Amino acid sequence: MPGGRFFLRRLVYAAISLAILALTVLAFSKVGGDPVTMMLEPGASQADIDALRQRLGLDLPFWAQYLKFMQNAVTGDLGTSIYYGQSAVGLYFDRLPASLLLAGTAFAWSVLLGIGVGVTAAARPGCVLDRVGAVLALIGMSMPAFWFGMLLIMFFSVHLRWLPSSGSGSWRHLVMPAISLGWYFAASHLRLTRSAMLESLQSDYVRLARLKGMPEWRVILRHALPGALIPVVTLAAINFVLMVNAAVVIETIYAWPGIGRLLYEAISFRDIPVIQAVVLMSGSMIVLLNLATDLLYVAIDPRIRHAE
Amino acid sequence: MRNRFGELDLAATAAALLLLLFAVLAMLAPLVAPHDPTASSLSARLLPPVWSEGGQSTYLLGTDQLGRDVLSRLIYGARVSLTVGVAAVLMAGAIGTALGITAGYLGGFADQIIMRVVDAWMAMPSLVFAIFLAAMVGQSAINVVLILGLVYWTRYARLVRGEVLSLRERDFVKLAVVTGASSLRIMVRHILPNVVNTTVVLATLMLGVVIVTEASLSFLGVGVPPPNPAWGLMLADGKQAMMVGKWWLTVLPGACILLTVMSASILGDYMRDRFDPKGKMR
Amino acid sequence: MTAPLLEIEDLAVDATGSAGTVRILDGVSIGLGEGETLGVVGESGSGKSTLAAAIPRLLGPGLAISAGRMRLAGEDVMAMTPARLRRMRGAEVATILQDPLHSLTPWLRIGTQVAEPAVVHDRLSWKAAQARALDLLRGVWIPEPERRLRSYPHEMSGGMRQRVAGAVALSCAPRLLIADEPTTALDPTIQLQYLDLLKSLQREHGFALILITHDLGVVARTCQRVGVMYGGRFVEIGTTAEVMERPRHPYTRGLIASMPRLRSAGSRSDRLAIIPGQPPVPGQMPPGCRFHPRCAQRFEPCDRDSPPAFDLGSDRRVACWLERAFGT
Amino acid sequence: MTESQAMIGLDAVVKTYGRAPRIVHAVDGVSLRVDLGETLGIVGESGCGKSTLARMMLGLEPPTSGVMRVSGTDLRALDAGQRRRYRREVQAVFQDPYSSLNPRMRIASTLTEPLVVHRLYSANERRDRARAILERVGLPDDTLSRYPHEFSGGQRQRIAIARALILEPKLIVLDEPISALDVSIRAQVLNILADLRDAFGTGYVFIAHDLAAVATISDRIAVMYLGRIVEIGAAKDVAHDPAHPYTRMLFAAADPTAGTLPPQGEPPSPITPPAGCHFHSRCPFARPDCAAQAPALREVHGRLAACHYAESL
Repeated sequence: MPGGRFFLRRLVYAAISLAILALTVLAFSKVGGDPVTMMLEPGASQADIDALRQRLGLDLPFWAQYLKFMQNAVTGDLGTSIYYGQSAVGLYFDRLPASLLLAGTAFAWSVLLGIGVGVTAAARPGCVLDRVGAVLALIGMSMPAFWFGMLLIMFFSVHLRWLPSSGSGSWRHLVMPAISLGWYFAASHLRLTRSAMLESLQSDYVRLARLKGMPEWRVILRHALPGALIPVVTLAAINFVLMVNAAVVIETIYAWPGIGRLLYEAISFRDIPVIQAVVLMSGSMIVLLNLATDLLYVAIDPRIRHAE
Repeated sequence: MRNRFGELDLAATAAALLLLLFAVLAMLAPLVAPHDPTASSLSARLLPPVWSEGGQSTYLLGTDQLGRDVLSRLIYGARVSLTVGVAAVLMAGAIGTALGITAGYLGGFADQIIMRVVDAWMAMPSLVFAIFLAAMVGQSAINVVLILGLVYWTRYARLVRGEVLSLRERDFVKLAVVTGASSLRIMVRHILPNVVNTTVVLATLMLGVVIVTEASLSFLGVGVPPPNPAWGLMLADGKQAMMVGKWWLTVLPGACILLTVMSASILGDYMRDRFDPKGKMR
Repeated sequence: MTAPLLEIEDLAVDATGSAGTVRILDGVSIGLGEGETLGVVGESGSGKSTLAAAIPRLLGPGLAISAGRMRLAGEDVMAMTPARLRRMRGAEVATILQDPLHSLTPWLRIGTQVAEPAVVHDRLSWKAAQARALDLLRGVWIPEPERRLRSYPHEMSGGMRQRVAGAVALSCAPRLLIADEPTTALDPTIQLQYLDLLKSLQREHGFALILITHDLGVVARTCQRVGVMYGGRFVEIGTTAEVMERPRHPYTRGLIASMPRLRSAGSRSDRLAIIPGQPPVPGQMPPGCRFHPRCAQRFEPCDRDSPPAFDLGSDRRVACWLERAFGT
Repeated sequence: MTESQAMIGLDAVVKTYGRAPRIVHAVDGVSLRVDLGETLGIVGESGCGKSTLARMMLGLEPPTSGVMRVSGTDLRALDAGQRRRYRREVQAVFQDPYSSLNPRMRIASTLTEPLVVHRLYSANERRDRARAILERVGLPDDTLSRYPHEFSGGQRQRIAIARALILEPKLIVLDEPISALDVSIRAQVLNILADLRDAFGTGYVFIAHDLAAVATISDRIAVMYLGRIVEIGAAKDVAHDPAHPYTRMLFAAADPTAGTLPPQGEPPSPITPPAGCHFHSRCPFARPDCAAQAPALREVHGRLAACHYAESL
């Protein structure tokens, strides 16, 4: 079966990507200098330094370290936080629920708005909604999320005193972070949906559907939309992972106790194992997600299997 | 600049002019900035812009918590943002285009190696990857350029490779092979000139992305080190003052970032419509 | 004489783009009776595909009908409401497009795509429409039609897909079928099969057919009448036999003479008769007769005035000043 | 004729794509020779392998098995000098005039590139040669300083022909050189090709699905079906008196005056070609043993045909 070969190749690619990911993270960590000096009090004896180096395996050649790193990574061990003294992966999972809540909320509104407006705008290019959407999308894509977040705080917390400026615990804490986080992604969903729909609407099969006298809603929803959704759904899935892992500035501004905040703390303390853990976890998620979407497409759109 | 219908494209023209203005201000910063951007004055701390109550005409856009002139810092900040942004985009573009052409035209083992690295590196969220690299190499403007170049070259590589794969199937490339042209000659004479448009458009689109990333890094304290007047740093410094209503320290640097990025983005879209009407690079 | 099914008078189509407004079709007039077949021949830029899109009034972006009258069975097509137009497109004037690989929706089953028009226009239930779809697939000689109902387009060959497009077109028993280069993308032997299918469907269903092509051979096999287009106008219209054997317009004559023939196989020294120059590009149309820069017989009025269509009787019209000069 | 005169010789050449179980037999055991200065036409439907054959002759793809010889030497055994000579002596013209010219190169660079690659002449002489060859294909001097987008499809194809000729090759492989052109332009290009052949003595391999065009320009015609040659011989013989049932079907389809029955069936998939004679599934004259045994090319009425019953049709 041709699908089997395709499946296998994607699987191998994903495995290679994960290995390169780990190699990259480990190799660049070496650029940062010797972590041991940071972990010990200043003025520690050479014997103490050597002992720690040996305990961490830093005396081994690079390739041996890499193998060990991979071995540990597979078992879910990405080292111990220098600052917290806890497992880095454990810390990641402690913070995950808060990030999922924030990302989930931001994702939901950005997808609904982005795809909804995108489809409507493409159906009638140049209409009011299309123009408004285009301007909002442009601003959304250009405005740094953290600045938008600060403007919201200035207005709703400092000026109107409606919403708490930071922290978590109630829906009122969630509103501003979810809006500022989702803003950029809503814009990106809108733009891609619109352009994918426009392309789909220019195809021969849509022309034929119109020549068959199909009502416009049917042309758009049944003939044009399914093809346009494929790239949009892929992008949305990747965006979700980004919202979970890369909301560093938003979570910092609002003191939201998620993964982004964890990363920010880790930079402040130069807590390298934690930084490594976040980089590796988010990278691996995207690799696995890409694998899943590749395989899913084969199921959705049989043309791909054909083309392989 | 004209659009598809031959009319003047107002948005693109305005964007180009604005970017040009920022670039000129940045270049002439020592001449046009009214104050030394790093000179603090304890007697003139947190002055509002001149049109607000309590503003002084010596500090047109007010001062920050150390009494430094905001206007001068914004002008010098443009210098940092644009220099870092353009340098990083050029670096990423050069690496990405060279590797993309190599991978796409030669194929085989070179392609496998390059593309697997691209896959893996693109999997890391760019801000997270940039933060990771920044935490490793320490703070300096040069390092920020290197970091952003390392983070973003993969996008060029993937796009260029895709382009090269289709160019390779074009008949003029096959005809060059039939004539006996070497691979190097084909890559330089036939492939490269045909991907330049693509990379220039991507570079313009990427300029905004890179500037935001630089600002984010500076905001988080791992980008351009203080006391350099980077826009992201100014935002971070202004956060405390914002909570007590000193809005200009937040609004003004952010507005500069927004305008720069938006201009780059409009210009990029315009060029994409001109050079890539089929929309391969959404 | 019965009332014509389709009457087009002085139809003009304009394209608006960067170079301003460009006339793509100019002064096109045709009449077509029930069950008749008209071949439309032309090169790229002749406006033949624009004509195919103008009749169901579904021109591409930037294109618009700017003048002329168009009547379908006596009803003014230009005055139709959007709802009436949709019904007209699906149920009365059907179209087959050139490219069978891209004209079917990839993610909808063949059965759905063939049944759709019956559900929308004839208000059939999906079940009844599927039954009709099965008949239609059988009618276009598709093997194993039951299985094909559940197939997706990519699972079929180009020839098969073009037959499916035929089934789609016939699903509401149209009175007029417009086939825009239906066989250009097909292999020669498959082309022949498809033309044969079209002819037999026409005998069975009685629709009128407008067959648009660049290939005189296709017209010769299929059509009673043929119209030759050049630069957005008809230069010659008449019965196929008349036009092919006694072409009167210099362009038609040149075209027929320049076709390579099997008869001349293997004779190294033979050369073909040629029409010099290039076909004109819309927007850069020469003044007067659009063919005059390439015409060996041009004379005084040709570069100044556009020739009208001289009626030579027996349904023959030729737009060339020679007809006036020599008398008819 | 002696072997050394053959410009290109193919011996049992096979080209397959893909892996088991989806192997496409694009070219399935083709043997033929192209002699110096002759024009060999190759016809067949899409997927019959004619373009694959062209790519192999041009050294763009190696055969999966079998031997291709250039002036008598195995292509794989060419030394550096012979390979350079091969790249000089065999040129190509492809179907799509919009894809054949580098859009970022002036016509002058496109035309002189082959001379530059082979380090022939001085820059001035190269330009003179480009000008001379342009005149041959009927284009004005100022063409040299222009870019491809300024030309129509027919003009571009003339430029492509000029480029192929500038090295004065012994053989030009033309893969569907006129099928993308407007009907009134095809005759122009065919005439130019015929004139240049007479002037330079160049040989052509002329591949097209337009049988009349192929018949007009070719000395010999090869008919391909599903990767195999089913008939090959003098153009007159093959066109006027086809020996193979497939050739008959093809030529009948090309002749608007022939009132024959339309052909049967579709070409089968090249992944699962029918056993025996590939054509038996569509052949009106097929008999049981046609499905059992593949007919070899053999002499029938002065040409080669691969049909068990060629004489009795």
